Amino acid sequence: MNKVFSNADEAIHDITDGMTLLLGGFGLCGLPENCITALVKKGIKELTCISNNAGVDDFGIGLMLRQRQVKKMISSYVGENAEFERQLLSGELEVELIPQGTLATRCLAAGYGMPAIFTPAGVGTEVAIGKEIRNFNGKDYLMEMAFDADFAIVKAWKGDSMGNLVYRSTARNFNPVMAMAGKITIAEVEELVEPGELDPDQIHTPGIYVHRIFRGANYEKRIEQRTVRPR
Amino acid sequence: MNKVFSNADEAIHDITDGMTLLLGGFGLCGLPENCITALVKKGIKELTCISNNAGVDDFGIGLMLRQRQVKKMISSYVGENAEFERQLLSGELEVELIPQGTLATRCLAAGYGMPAIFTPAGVGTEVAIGKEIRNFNGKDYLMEMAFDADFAIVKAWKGDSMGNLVYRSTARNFNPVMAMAGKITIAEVEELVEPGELDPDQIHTPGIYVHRIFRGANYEKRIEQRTVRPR
Amino acid sequence: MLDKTGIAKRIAREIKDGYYVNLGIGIPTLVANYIPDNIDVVLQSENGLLGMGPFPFEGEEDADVINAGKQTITMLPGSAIFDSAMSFGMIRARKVNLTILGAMEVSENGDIANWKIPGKMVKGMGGAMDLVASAENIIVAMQHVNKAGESKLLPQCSLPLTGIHCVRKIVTELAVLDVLPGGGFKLLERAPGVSVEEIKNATAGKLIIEGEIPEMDLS
Amino acid sequence: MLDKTGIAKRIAREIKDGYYVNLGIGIPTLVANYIPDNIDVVLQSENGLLGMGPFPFEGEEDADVINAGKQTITMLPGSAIFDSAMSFGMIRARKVNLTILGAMEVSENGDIANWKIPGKMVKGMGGAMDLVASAENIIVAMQHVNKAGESKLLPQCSLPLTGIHCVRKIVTELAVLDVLPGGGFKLLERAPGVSVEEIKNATAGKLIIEGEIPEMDLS
Repeated sequence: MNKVFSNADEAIHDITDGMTLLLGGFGLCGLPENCITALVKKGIKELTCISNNAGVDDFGIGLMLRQRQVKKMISSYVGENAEFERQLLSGELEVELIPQGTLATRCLAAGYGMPAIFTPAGVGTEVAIGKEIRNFNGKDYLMEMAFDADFAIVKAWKGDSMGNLVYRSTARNFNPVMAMAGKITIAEVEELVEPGELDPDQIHTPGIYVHRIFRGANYEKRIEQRTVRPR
Repeated sequence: MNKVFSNADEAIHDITDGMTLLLGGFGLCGLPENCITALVKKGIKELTCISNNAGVDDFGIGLMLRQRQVKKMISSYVGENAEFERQLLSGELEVELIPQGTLATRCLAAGYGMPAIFTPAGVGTEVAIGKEIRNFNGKDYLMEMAFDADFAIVKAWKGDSMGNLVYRSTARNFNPVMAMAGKITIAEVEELVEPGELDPDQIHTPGIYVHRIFRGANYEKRIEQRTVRPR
Repeated sequence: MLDKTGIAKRIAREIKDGYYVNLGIGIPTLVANYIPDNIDVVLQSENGLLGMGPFPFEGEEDADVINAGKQTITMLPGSAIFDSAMSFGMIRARKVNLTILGAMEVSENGDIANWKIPGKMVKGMGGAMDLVASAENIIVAMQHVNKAGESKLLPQCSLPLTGIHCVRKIVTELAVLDVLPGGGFKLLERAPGVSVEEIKNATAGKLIIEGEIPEMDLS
Repeated sequence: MLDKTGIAKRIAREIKDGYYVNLGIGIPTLVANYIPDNIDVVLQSENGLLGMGPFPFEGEEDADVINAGKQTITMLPGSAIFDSAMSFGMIRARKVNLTILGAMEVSENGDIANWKIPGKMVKGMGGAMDLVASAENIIVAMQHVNKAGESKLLPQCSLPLTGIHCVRKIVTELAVLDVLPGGGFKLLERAPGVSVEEIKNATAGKLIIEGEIPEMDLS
């Protein structure tokens, strides 16, 4: 069992045109920066990217959008991104907006082997169009399907060579649920340690869900909305 | 906000005859020992107990069975328990056996606000009788409903006064999913600490799911199958 | 008439001891500043945090610690971090006691529109659809009329909906209103110096006025 | 003819480097002792552990560290603990590569019965129904015939089922057999000293024999 790769280029080597990728992170927080850089470098195209947000013009998935590598984005909020907006308005980019909780729970469903889940989010709105509605105990729910993605790409704080992952603060966000949902899951970590160095009680993503892991480099960890209070 | 109770008797004071309880633990591991003792002492009856196992004759839920406090057990495996067997065969006790994963996932469903989930467990068996079967991607699944329990009673290793819980080793088992699933959740802990003493990244059950917490006493932590190897 | 701060102050009075509260972006975020000191409230940020604290002091920002608006924040003692599935799990399971969010329109039967304007760039609903579909207690913080002077309290919403039959209370610069289960905006309080007549004129949906309408107490 | 240890040894040869394996109670538990040293295998215990190690030395038992059979065990470096929902989540999502369990009966179309005997006290299915319904690769370890001398490899099961169309391979004291997708037990190997005729006589379900059947290599 060797899950350890030496860098992002090697870890993503078999991702090809037209694939569907789950990408962890919320805003610019907890993004798999190294893998995104490698995907941009590799130049593959026609990707379907499932990620809560689409980055900004010059960071995160925005970098892939700029290279026109993305055919379709599935997100809950696409934020401030001029290139994104241009491609969307020109019809170059297809966008499917889905509620954030639905996005998370469709990942959970995939990771937990549940083909579909029920959520009230979107009942009575355009999100419900074409979907099965079902009433339980007097309340309507939409049936939403588990994601079916080729790769999940996530960022953790620490990981061991068996693929066990630990996240830090709100950089956890979508990473654990996406890590569970990929057919192949690639994790980049700030610190890669030996088995036994992580406390078994404190592992957020058990290694069984992680197929490849590498120590990332040069994390920028950009802040999208730096907000402070006076001292 | 005061969630801290001084002991089990106070924490369970309003559990009454006929209620449905979720009880954490797997075998005799991670059992809410103090609450079980208090329930036995209180002598309430006609309870429906949802718990993976039914304890042994003189420990765990077995103590409640001995007092004939349980009307119905919902479990995946009821193990070695002579009194249980006697009550079952005499018709005093109703038993619903459900697959262990279904038990866990019906708790998860309640804790995550999902009215129902789909699982392949039990398709083609007597467990499927009377249940909706649905095919997704060529595979049949049963629709199973979220539990609807009055109280969840769990045992954790450490907890803080805001109800945040940390479990130890395999004593985690059903405790976190049951903690999420109760209308009212009572947690007993070996160590009760102040807010800020637990690392926010390492909390297994966030306090929002826990309504009452107390420091338990005199944990026996009995071992059901002591198994060792020669040195 | 209230300014944004006044709206936030008035909403803060709806928060009770022990509440877990989710605050949306905009005026709702300001509410945190006016929660009385004598009650314990835990703020949920749907990106995966319970126990959100104030913004950090300059130089103490941590890129890994942000709120749902992507702002740098701090965590209070007793905080807990969790993933997005659990975050919306606890929202769907109604463990969050109160959700406060902004709106473009609210209808007299409690429908809300706050995510999309046809013809404009759509940024997405984020977590709003999940929150409004699940919360048992939703307060909308908004202006009573839009910039064109048109009422935002309508017989029915004209914009694409975020959720249906979900808004319970509305606080605007003019008034506090309940949305009645059977439909209709029930006027509860007037903002200081605002007349019932002004509120009537600014409300396009069915307005229910019973008895004397007191002025808000913001003391 | 194999003893229990022999069955466990033969099954151990089916385990490949990198596999995550769930071992049932009984003979399957013994398999752990014969996993080759040169491959990395992680054992899953469905009560919530990946990385199960051997039983503890006397005096080192920890009541909080048990396996799905409620036995005290140890954890190897790189272990991870999780709750029961995630445990069966990873099972349902087919992250566990191989499940080895015992059976009372297996039918020629891969149905399995191993949890209930009418008229006897029923203890429950535990995690067996979840495991057989979800695993992509199931090996049954069992005796070829029951104590009454009746075959346990049947045209169809007579006992209440645990799961349907799920068993892929069977290892008994007499033979190794595949369950074919279209139905039937395909004989792959004979136990040392066992003839094809003996296997035929012990198999009530459809037995498929093609060409020479080699003796097991247990070296």
